[in-house]
Amino acid sequence: MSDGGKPGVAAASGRPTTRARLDRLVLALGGPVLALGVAVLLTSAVLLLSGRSPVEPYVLMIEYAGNADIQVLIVNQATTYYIAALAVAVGFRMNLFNIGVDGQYRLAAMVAAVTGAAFSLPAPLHVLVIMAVAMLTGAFWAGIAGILKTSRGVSEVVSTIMLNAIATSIIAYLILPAQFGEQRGNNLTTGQIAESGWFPGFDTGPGGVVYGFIVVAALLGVVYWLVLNRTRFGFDLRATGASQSAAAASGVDAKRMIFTSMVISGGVAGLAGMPVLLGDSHTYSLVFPVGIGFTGITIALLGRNHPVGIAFGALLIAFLDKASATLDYSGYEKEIATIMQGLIVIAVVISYEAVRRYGLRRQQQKVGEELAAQAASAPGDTSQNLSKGASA
Amino acid sequence: MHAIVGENGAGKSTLMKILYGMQKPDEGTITVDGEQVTLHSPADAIARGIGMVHQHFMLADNLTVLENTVLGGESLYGIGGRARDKIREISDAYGLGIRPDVLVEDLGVADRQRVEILKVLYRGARTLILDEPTAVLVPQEVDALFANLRELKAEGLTVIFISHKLGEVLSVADEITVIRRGTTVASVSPDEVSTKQLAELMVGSELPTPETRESTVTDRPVLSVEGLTVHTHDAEHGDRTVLDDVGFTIHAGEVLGLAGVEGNGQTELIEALIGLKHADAGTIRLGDEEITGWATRRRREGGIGYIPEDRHRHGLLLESPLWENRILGHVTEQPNSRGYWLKPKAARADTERIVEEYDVRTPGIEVTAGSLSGGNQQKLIVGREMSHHPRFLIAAHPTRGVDVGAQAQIWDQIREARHEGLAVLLISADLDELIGLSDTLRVMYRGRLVADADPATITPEELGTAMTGAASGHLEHEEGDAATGSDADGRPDAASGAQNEENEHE
Amino acid sequence: MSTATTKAAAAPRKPVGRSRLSLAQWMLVIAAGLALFSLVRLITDANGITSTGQVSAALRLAVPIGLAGLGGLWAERAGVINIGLEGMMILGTWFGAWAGVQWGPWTGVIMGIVGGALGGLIHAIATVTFGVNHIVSGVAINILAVGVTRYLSKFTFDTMEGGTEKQSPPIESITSITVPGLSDWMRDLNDKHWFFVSDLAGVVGGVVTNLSLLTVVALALVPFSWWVLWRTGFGLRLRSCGENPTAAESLGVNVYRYKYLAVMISGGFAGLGGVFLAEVAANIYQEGQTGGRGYIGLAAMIFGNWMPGGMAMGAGLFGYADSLNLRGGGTNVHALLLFLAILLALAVVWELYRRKYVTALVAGVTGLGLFAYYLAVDEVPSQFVSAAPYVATLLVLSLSAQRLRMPKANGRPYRKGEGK
Amino acid sequence: GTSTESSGESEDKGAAIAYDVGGRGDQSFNDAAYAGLSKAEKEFGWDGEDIEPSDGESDADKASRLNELARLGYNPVIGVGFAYAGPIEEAAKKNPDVTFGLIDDETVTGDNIVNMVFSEEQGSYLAGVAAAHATETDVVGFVGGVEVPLIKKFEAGFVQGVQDTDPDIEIKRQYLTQPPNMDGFSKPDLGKEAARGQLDADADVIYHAAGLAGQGVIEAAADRDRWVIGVDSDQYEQKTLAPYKDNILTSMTKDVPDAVYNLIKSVEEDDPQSGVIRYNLEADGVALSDSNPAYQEMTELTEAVEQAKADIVAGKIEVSPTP
Ligand SMILES: Nc1ncnc2c1ncn2[C@@H]1O[C@H](COP(=O)(O)OP(=O)(O)OP(=O)(O)O)[C@@H](O)[C@H]1O
Ligand SMILES: Nc1ncnc2c1ncn2[C@@H]1O[C@H](COP(=O)(O)OP(=O)(O)OP(=O)(O)O)[C@@H](O)[C@H]1O
Ligand SMILES: [Mg+2]
Ligand SMILES: [Mg+2]
Repeated sequence: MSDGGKPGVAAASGRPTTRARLDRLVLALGGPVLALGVAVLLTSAVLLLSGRSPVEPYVLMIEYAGNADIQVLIVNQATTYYIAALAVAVGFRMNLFNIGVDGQYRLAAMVAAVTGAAFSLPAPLHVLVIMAVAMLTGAFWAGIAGILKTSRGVSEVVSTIMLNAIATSIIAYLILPAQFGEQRGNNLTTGQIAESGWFPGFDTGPGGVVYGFIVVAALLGVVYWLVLNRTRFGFDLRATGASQSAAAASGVDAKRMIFTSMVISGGVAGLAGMPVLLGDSHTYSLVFPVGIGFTGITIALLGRNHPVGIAFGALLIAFLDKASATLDYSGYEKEIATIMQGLIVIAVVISYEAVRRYGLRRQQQKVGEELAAQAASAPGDTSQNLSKGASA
Repeated sequence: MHAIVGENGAGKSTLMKILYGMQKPDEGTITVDGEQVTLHSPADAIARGIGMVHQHFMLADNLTVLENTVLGGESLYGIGGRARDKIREISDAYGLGIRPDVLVEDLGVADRQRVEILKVLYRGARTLILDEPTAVLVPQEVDALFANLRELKAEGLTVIFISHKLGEVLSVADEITVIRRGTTVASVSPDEVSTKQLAELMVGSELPTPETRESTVTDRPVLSVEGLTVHTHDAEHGDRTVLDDVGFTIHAGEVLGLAGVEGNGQTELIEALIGLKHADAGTIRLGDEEITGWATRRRREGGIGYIPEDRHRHGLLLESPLWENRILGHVTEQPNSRGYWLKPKAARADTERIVEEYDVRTPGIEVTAGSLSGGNQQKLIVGREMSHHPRFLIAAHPTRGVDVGAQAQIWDQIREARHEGLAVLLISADLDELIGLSDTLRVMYRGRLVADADPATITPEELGTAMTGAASGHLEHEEGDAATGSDADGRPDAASGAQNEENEHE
Repeated sequence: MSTATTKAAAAPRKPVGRSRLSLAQWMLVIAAGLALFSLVRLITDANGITSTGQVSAALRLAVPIGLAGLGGLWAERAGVINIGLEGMMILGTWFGAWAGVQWGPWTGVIMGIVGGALGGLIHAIATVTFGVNHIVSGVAINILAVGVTRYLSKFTFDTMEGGTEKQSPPIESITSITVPGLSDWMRDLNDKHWFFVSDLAGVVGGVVTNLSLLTVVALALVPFSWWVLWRTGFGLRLRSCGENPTAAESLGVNVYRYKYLAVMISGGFAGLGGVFLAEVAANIYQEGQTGGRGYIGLAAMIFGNWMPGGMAMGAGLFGYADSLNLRGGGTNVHALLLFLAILLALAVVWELYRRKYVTALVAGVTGLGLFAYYLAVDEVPSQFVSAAPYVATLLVLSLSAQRLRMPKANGRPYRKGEGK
Repeated sequence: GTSTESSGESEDKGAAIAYDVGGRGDQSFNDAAYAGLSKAEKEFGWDGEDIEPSDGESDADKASRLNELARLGYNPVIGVGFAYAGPIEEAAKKNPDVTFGLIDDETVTGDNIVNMVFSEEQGSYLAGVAAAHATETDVVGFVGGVEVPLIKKFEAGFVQGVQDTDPDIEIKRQYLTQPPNMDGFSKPDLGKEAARGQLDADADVIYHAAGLAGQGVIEAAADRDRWVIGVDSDQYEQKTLAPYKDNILTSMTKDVPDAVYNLIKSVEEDDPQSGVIRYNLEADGVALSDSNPAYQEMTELTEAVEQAKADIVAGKIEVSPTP
């Protein structure tokens, strides 16, 4: 939370000094940097143990990521991850664990693809309709978990795991040629969306096309931050996440909040499939990417539910995903990157925790010192003007 | 019986935790039975016959009394029948009235307190540490507890005892140590000091008492409750009526004190008033408006202030900075927001003001609420609620766990607001506070308002009698009356101890 | 649900903590469920739903889920959320197969448990010592386990005769037992398709036929876990760490030690579930073999209200629905639609009696929908059949009154000496 | 990217394969493609490359993989599975000098694209005929891994083959999972339970098209001493299945190795193939194996299979690729 409290301008004694601000920056950056270092060291140890060069893989990956087309791949992948992670983060902020982002975005992409292919509208409108359908579908699917939680007390962890599997079945059914699908060779698709429904990208020349949806993703991040930190609703949501009982006493309708945030989470999740659908595939088929929701969980956790943190997390994971491809070509096992992902997650959170504790301890000490100083300078000035005497 | 007194944060609990092996001292020695010891963990302390009842209950709700008791001491009597027999034996020996197989969560505070003591006795402790064991008990329960303690003392056990209720301390202790900011400032005998002197030793100032001088009660009703009934349903007890036809009116400038043993419906009443519980029957009116169907937020906006009984659960976001806590509960109101947008700047500035005005001891408003001490947290809450000029204030245990200095401050604030026409519902386990601050007194028992009394004449003991259901209707103060013979639970009465205590207030 | 219940028959019924039902009442409920099943079977002629083969398949499919669930239970009873079960299971499959191939299946079992426990150890270090968010640590372990096992396979299985980088060579199988006379007798009875008797025979037969010794071990672990956790001092201490670690600490319990132990045992159970997959369900290690069973195990545990018996029921439900799906799903699931419709009708009556009209309405509409669908089709499309376990779980969860209660301090960080 | 600096022509780096989900070791077409590559490696003396996909990747990743392989100088570059259709279309345009092979898809074409498609339904038809002759209970089974169009082709051919032989035979059909859940190709225990279900229902010949999960099917059938028909390669010869080989009646083989080898060879000989190449019964692209002596002994069966094959080749029997 230390990154949530931006120093206030008006605050007098509450305003951190430059030194304190620097302190805080060091604390905030120190964690991740330290963690990355530790993760790299541990991975190197694994490499050494298996008789490989402990350094070369990194060099290879970094070199490989120097290619423009790989950079585009990384950015595009990060865009998708970013949205999925935001969806997860909305839930986390409320202490809701939406494991269902995976099912939500797949179902949403499927339904949106069917809708988008069914008709054609002028360009911006077509895209907007598809996005709206995706959001609604995602929201609906998450809403089921929300309703089950508020009305029947079903744990969202269980219900979203179930809903993921059910979404798989529904998609498998709907994509049959007898329903909304078409068979193309050995593939099943939902038909091509007309060009008016494509989201134009940024052509970087040799690197390829960066998804235009990255703009939407960035906007989502801004909106996420604004809503959470600058609106009444966001305050209520965070309060509920911090303490459900305190939020209830403060006037938040906890059940409605749970439902609302689940729906919002699902709506955002619905957009996670859009970069690929609107920017690349223009159809939903059997080869549509899967598992993004789960990666989203990792990234939300890495980014500590903060939009900027999530952006870094998404880029980092996307980098490991894409740049690790080169390891294969050079005779290294690509799994090194997976191992490193796991290690990074652990190392990052451990260092976050260490840094958080350190910060907390310092804060308490400061409070304690201040108190002692105050008490020493003005002992017992509190009850002087009180008369006393028994009431009888 | 050795009492330790001191302000909040003086270091009493810390000292005791060190004695119990839960924290490590940086310097110094501990000597038990003439032998210098180093305690690494509670296990070491237990092995040396030290037992501790903590300031906060150390009980696992979802385990039975038996399980809570044998935990950690399984090797003594097993965890089955033998342990159960032993518990019964101890319970009978000291009249603790323990039922081994109920879940702790189903117990009231007094019973929990007894379970805590049982835990210590079960381990054969020779030295008992009791950290504020009486904070949540009514006088009769306190008496019963002291009777138990005296029995233990008679058997040769040593009791170390911490309390903020100085009268209590003087009545039971054989020796008193006063500590201030981590050091011993005095060692006195109870015969030599009065509560006043003791308080001065503690804080360097006089002991305040809650007292309401002139009446400010008007005839303008602010809150009227009629026929309020609330049922709950839970799996264990089925349907229960927790509030049964409750009705009262609080006028502008009036403090209505509500006495009652915890668990008799006060919590539910508060929750029904603030809108956390839905009323199954009856009406609640605020001013001219009926608010029975209103949601919590609307009620708060309509001018109900709320000082919750459990500030950690209902009053604060412990991990959030002070200024966000200042917004909590009033997010829709000025200066915290305009329209749908928060105004963090204004909220921060106003938090500064509250910290200043209400003497919240903190180095700044960016620190988390959790890093403040309990008393300062409470001051923040009071400041926040008062800042919105409520018409009606629910004050539940407003000074629980707050030291004498801060207590006086909070009382002052309530009195001041009352003077300006605030209506207050005051609920407190501290009967002195209740009597001293209230204009009208009511007693709640088993979800009903069973008695009323005049705070000008009533004594805590008389009130306590009604709280246990032994008296009802209008309570009149009778000179020389030593309350009733025995209380409703059939536990032996020990009113004489309380009598002493009362005298200290003169 | 009731069939699932019967499968948990070997599990103790008592652990359902404060449940107000006595043992006899439970038996009655189970019998009633089975009778209803039988009735549905007679009406629909879908004899598969209680056949011996069905039940024994359900049992085999339920075991890995149940073991993962038990793992979850041990960890969460000590206050540590273990979403890393999946990863620990993966470690179990790998280590189990790796040792199993070389030194025989029982060594594999041991090593699988050790592998899972290693995963548990990492989780414990992260959550207990470093106070990391339990979910993060679990997610990380899941990622790590995938990477590590894949990486290791390239150096081990890939170089073995008959193995590849994704697959181990075959492992010698663990002995299966069939209770000689009883099994055949039950099968005969089951084949008669009599009301109730044949169904009961199917259930009993399913349990006594072709039972791997590892299945026996797994089944025994359910009551054993209950006994340890609720009937020994060790279990009491362990549970106290999940309810109120500060209280436990204040009584001299070394909370860290118990949490470590619990999480490692938890990993061991998950690892055993993995071994079961590698040695009994198949006889090879296979990349991706666990396929999310760790998560399902977690769901089964929540379903079972953090109690071994309830968890076993949940695992049984999953196993049964899975086996329905795999064994000629279409017609069987079709028959179960009727079962569900009847169940929902009963729920409507009950809710009406309790004057919960909205719930009754929702249940009624759902029930009618199911019934209409039952009438409208002859066989459920295979796509939906595969969703059956999940739909059934959701339905059962939302129908059963929600009295879920997780250990109070579950998932909360704990620091020695910092309790209030 | 840096494709400008590519200079594949200077030395012969050989061919590369990009796998589909499952990758090497799937004992299905990925492995088969690798076998073709190995054969070519031996013959032409270079060291080819084979690259696995990562989980949940998109078309862009696949295209990037193909481009990278082309950039590194591999030629031809072969994508295994229809998932590579879109990416190959893209890569082929970008690398006009490189030949791209695409297995199991003919929806995208180009001058430098070679579509290698197999008539699985025809081979499966023969499997159906064999099953219909081998059954004594008049119940046969089909276990498909994941219910996707490709596997449905197997089902369709098999069913038609059985029914054309004896319409009274009951056919049990079971899929293990639904896409995109590909567990049905990798969880042998699912295959085992599904097979057991069919065996319990008296099936005595089971045809599987379930990749690795099929091992469970084979094990279950062998356990009860019933027949099982393998798929993709001759599973009678597979080492991991040695304990069960006697029960593997035959296998419906798909000659991916040769298809891959042929393509590589054509490129090596500077006469690259192009366009759709259909590997059907006629071209021996699909076939029934006869390595199990027990199979060879069933003369009536083998004759019927030969007859059916002749009829299909002659066009007398039309096998539908969809059920
Ligand atoms: N390690 C430490 N060093 C210095 N000060 C500390 C340390 N840890 C906590 N404190 C300070 O001690 C106080 C903790 O308050 P605590 O709740 O223990 O107070 P308390 O004595 O119980 O007072 P109250 O009666 O008001 O609750 C805070 O002000 C906190 O900042
Ligand atoms: N290790 C520490 N270093 C410095 N200060 C500490 C440390 N531990 C506790 N404190 C602080 O010392 C003070 C003594 O707290 P303690 O709980 O002992 O007070 P107390 O006298 O029991 O107060 P109360 O009456 O509220 O129970 C608190 O402010 C506490 O936070
Ligand atoms: Mg204290
Ligand atoms: Mg305190």
